[in-house]
Amino acid sequence: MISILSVEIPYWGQTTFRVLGGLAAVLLPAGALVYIYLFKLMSFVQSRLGPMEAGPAGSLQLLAEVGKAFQKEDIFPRKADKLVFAAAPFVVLMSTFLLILVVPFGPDAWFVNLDTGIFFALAVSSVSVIGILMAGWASASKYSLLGGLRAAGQLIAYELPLVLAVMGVVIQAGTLNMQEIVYAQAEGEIFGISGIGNPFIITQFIGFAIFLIAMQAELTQPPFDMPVAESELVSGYMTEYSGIRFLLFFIGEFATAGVFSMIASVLFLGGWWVPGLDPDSNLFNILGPAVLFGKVMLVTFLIFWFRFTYPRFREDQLQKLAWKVLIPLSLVNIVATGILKVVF
Amino acid sequence: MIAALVAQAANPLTSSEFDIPENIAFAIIAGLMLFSAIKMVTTGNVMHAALYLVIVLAGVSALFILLGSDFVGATQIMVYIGAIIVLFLFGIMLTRAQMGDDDSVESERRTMGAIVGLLLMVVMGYALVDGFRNEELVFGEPEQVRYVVTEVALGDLPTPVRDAFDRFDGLPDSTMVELSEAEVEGLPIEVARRVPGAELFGNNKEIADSIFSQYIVAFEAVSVLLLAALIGAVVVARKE
Amino acid sequence: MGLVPGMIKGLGVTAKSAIETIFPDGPLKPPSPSKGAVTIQYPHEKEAPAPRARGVIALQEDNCTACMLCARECPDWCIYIEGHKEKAPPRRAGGKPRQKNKLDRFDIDFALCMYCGICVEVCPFDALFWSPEYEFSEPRIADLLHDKSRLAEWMETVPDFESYESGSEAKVRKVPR
Amino acid sequence: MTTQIPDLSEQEQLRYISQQAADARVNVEIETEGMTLNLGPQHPATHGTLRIIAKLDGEQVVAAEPVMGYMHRGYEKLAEVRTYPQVTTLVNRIDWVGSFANETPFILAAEKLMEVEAPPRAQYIRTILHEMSRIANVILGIGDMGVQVGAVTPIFFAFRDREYVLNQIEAVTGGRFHPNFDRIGGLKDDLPAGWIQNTKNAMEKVRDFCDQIEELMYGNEIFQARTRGIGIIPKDVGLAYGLSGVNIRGSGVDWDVRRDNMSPGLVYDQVDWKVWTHPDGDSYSRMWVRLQEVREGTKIVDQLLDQIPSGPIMAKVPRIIKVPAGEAYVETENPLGVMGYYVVSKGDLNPYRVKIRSASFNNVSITPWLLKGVYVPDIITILGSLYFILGDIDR
Repeated sequence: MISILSVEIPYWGQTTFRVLGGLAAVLLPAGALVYIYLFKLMSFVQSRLGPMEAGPAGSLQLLAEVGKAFQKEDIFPRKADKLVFAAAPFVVLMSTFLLILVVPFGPDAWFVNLDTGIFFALAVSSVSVIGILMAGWASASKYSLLGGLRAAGQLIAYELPLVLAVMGVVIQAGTLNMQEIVYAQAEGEIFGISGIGNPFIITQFIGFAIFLIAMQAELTQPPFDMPVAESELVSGYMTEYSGIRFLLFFIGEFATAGVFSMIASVLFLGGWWVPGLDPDSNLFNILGPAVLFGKVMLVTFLIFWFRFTYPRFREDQLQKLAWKVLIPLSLVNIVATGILKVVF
Repeated sequence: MIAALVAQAANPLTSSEFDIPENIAFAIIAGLMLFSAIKMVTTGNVMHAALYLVIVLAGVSALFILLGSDFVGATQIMVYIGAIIVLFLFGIMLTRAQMGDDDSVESERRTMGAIVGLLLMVVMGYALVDGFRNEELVFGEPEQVRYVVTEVALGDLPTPVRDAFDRFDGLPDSTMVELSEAEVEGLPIEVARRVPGAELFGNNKEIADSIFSQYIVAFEAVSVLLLAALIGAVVVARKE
Repeated sequence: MGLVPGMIKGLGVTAKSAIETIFPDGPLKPPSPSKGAVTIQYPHEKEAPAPRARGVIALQEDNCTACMLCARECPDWCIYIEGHKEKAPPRRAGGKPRQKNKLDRFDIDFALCMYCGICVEVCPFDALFWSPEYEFSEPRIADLLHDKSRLAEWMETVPDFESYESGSEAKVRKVPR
Repeated sequence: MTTQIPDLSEQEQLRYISQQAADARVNVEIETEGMTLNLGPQHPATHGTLRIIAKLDGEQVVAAEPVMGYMHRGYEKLAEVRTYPQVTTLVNRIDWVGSFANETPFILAAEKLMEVEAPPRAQYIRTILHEMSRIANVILGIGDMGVQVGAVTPIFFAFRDREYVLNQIEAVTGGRFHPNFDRIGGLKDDLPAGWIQNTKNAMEKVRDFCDQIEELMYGNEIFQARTRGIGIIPKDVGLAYGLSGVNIRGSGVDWDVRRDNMSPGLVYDQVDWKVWTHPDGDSYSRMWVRLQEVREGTKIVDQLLDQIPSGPIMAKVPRIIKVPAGEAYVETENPLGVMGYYVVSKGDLNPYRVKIRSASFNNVSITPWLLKGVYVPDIITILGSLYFILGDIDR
C-alpha cells in the first residue's frame, strides 16, 4: 500500500494517480518539444519566427492546433474498414503509454518497477507497428498501404540494432531493471576513477550512437521518414486521417520521441541522477523529473537537428544501413563490452 | 557474512490476501481473450482474424504479467505481437490486402478444427491436472516463502540456508532459494539497498539460470532448429 | 570524403543558420529572433513594396476623357466605362462653351484583372496609375469590382515616380495631385 | 567554391541500366501482385497537376506514363485573339517561376518580323532580367529538390534567397511573377535609381545561398546516395527525346542556345561565361549543373550590370503595332530549357498563329523511358531533378 504524506491511498486512487501521472509524463514533454523544437527551432533554422500569435511568442499554438483538430470532421474513407481505421491511432498511442511505465523519475518515483524494465520497454515499443499496419491497411488507400508496409519493414529492421545497442548497457550494468541501470551509472566508476559515477555514454558511446540512429528510425523521423514521406506517399499511413485521429498520430509521434529519449537518457546519460550527488537522497524524487526532462531535451535536440538537416533515405538504403552497418557494429560493441566486462 | 539478502517476495498466488483488483483484471482479460478467440476463428476477414489474434496474444501476455512473471509477458509481446503477427499482417497486406469479407476464408473443415481444438484442450487440461495433482491453492499464510539471496559467500551462511543451497546443488552466487518460515527465523536479514518492485516481480534470474543450466541442451537444440528453418526459408524463397 | 564530413557539415549549416536568426547582433548580445528572421509579422507590420509594384490601379478622374483606350487594350476586358458628352464653361470669357466627355462609370473588376498594366501604359491623359497598395481583398468576389470613387481613393496611395538609374534618357514623370 | 565529383564512367552507366532490367526480371519470377499507383493529378511531387500512372511491382515501377493536360489554358489559341502587346501578359504565365524569360522569345520573334531592334541599353536590361528570372527559377528548383528527397530546410533557404531576386525584378518591372515588361522594340521603362547596386547585393546573397546549399544538400551523403547513379539519361536517348537545357547538359551534351544560337536582342556574347556540363547524366549531375548555372548566372548579371550602356530603352515603333506578314521562329535558353515561339503573322494586329515550344513538355516526355525499373522513391527524385513547371507543360 503506497502512502503519500502518511495518507494511505486505496487501490483505485493509486491507479488514478498513476494514469494521470502517465498522461502528464507523456504529454508534457511531447508538447514542450513540439513547441520548442518543431515550431520554434525549426523556424529559426529557416530564418523565420514560427507561430507568434497564439499566446506569448506563439506558445499556446499547440493548444490552438488541438482545438482546431477537435472541431474538424472525423472523416472515414468510404471503403475504409471503420473499426480498424478508428482504432489504429489508439494502438499507436498505447505503445507510448506502455513505454512510459518503466521509466524511473527518481529513487522512489516510478510507475512500475519491473525487473525486466528495458526488455519490457523494447517489447511494447514494437506494438506500435501493429497500429501503423492497421492504419495503412484500413485506410483503403494505396499510399497508406505502401506507407504501412514501409513502416513495418523499417520498424522490424531497426528493432534489432535498438535491442543490440541496449545489450551493451545491460551487460555493463548487469541488470535489465531501469532503476538499477541508473544506480549502476551513479555508483559506477570509470577505469578506477570513482566519485563522478559512470554515465554509460562514456563507455558505451557506440551503443549510444546506434541507439540514437535506430531510435530515429523507430520514430520515423527524417532521415528515416520513408513511411510518412510527404513528397511521395503524402504522409503514408496517415494520409486518410483527419481531425482528432490525425492529431493522435501526431501526438503519438512526438510523445514517442519524448519517451524514447527518456529511455535513452536513462540508459546512457544517467537518468534522473546528476553526477556529484548522492543517488539515494530524497531530493531526487523532486529534482529527478526535472533532470530527466533536461536530458530528454538534449537527446530530442539531436533528433530534431537531424530532422531538419537531412534528406531521407530510400527504403532499400535504409535497410542496408540497418543490416550491413548498424547490426554488425552493435554486435562488435556487445563483444567488446563483454570482453571488457570480464577483464575489468 | 552475508553481503546482501534481499527482500521478501511473494508469489501472487500464495500471497496473504485474496486480491480483488487482480481477480477483476483477470476476469476482464480472460473474457476479452475468449471473445477474441471465438471471433478470430469465425470472422471472414483475414486481416480481422490476425488482429483478433493480437488481442488474444496480448491477453496472454497480460495474464503472465498479472501472475508476476513479467519476463515471459514481455517476451510474449516481443516475439508474438512484435514479430510474428507483424509478419502475418505484412504477408496479408502484400498478397491479399483486399477489404471486406473473403469467402475463401470460410472453411468446410470446421468440424475437424473443432475436434482438434477439443482434443488439444483435453490433452492440456490433463497435463495441467497431472502437474498440480495434489497441490491446493493456498490462501493465507504460506509455508514456503521466496527469498532472493544475492552475493552470498557460502561459508558465511547459516546452516538452513546452506542446506537450501545444497538442494539446488552448486548454484551461482546470486540466486533465489525457497526457504520455509522456520528456516528464515535465524537469518540475519540485511537489506543492502531497497530494490523497489522486487517484492512483486523477480524471477527472470531464475528463468535465465534454468535456461542456461538445466535446459541448456534443449535451448541450443531449438536455436539450431530455428537456424535450419531460417536457411530453409532462404533456400525456398530464392528460386535461382 | 567518408560518411561523416558531408553530413556533419550539413548540421553545421543548419546550426549556423539558427544562430544567425536567434542572435542577429552577434552571439554575445541578447537574442532577438524577430530581427534575425527574414519574415515580417504581417498584420502587425507591413512590408513596403517597391514604388513600381503593381498593387492596385488608381484613377485620376479629372484627367479621364472616357476615350475607352484602356478598356479596349485590356487583355481580359475587365474595365467598364460609360460616359456622356456635356458642355463645359468656356476657358476664356466670351468663348464658345467647350464640349467635354463626362465620365459616368469607370469600373475595374479586380477579380478578373491580370495586373498586366497595359491600361496604365496606354492611357494618353495620365488618368490611371499604379499604387503599391495591396490590402483590398474582400470576402465577396463581387466586391472586388471597384467603381470610380473607390478607384479615385487609391490616388492618395500612389507614390511619386522614382528617379532613373544613371545613363537613362527617360524623363521622370509627375503624378498629378 | 565548387565541389568536383568523380564522373561515372560509361561502363557504370550501362551497368546501371542493365541492372534495372535484371531486377525487373527477377521480380517477375516471384510473382507479387501488380499495383497501379496514380501519382497525381494532386500530388505533392508533381509541382501541380501532372499525373503519372505508375504500374508497380512491389515498389518497383514496371511502366510509367505521364498524363498531361490537367491545367491546359490554351495560350496558343488565346494569343490569336490578342494584340501583340497583350500576348506578353499571357505568355509570362507559362513558366510562372521564371516569367520574364517567357516574354523574351516572343518579343524577339515579333521584332524579327517587324525588323526592329531594341536599343543596346534595352538589350542589356533584357538580358539581365532574363538571367535573373533564370536564377529565381533555378533556386526554387534546387530547394524543391530538397523537398523531394525529404529535407525540409533547403526549400526555405531557396524561398528566402529567391525573394532578394524577385524584389529586384519587382523594383524594375512592378511585378514579381508576371512582369509584362518586354515590349516590341525595347522595354516598358528604365531602371530605377539605385537598382544596379541593390541587384549586385542580391547576387551576392544568391552566391551565399549556393555555398550554403552545396554544404547542406549537395555534400550530404544521403542526398548523393539518393541521386547519384539514379535516373541516368544517356546522351543519345536524351537528344532523341528532345531534352534541352540543364537536363541535356547534365548528360554531357555541350549545347546552350545562349552561346551557340543566340538570337539578336540578347547580349550574352558581351560577357565572359561558361556553359557547365556534366558527363554522368544522373539526377545528381542535373542538380549539380543547375547549381553551377545559378553561380554562372550571378556572374553574368554582375558583368552586364557593369557594362550597361546609356541611351534610350525604346526603338522607334509605331504606336499601334501591326506586324508585317511572315513567319519567324525564335528560341532562347530559358530556365527550364529551350523555349521557342513560332509566330505566323498575316499583317494584322493579332498573330495569326503562335506555336509555343516549351521546354518542360519535352523534358517530361522522357519519363516513360526513364522511370522504368526504378523504385517509387526514385520517381520522386527523378521528377525533381528533371525540374519541370506544370505551366510549361500544359500551356
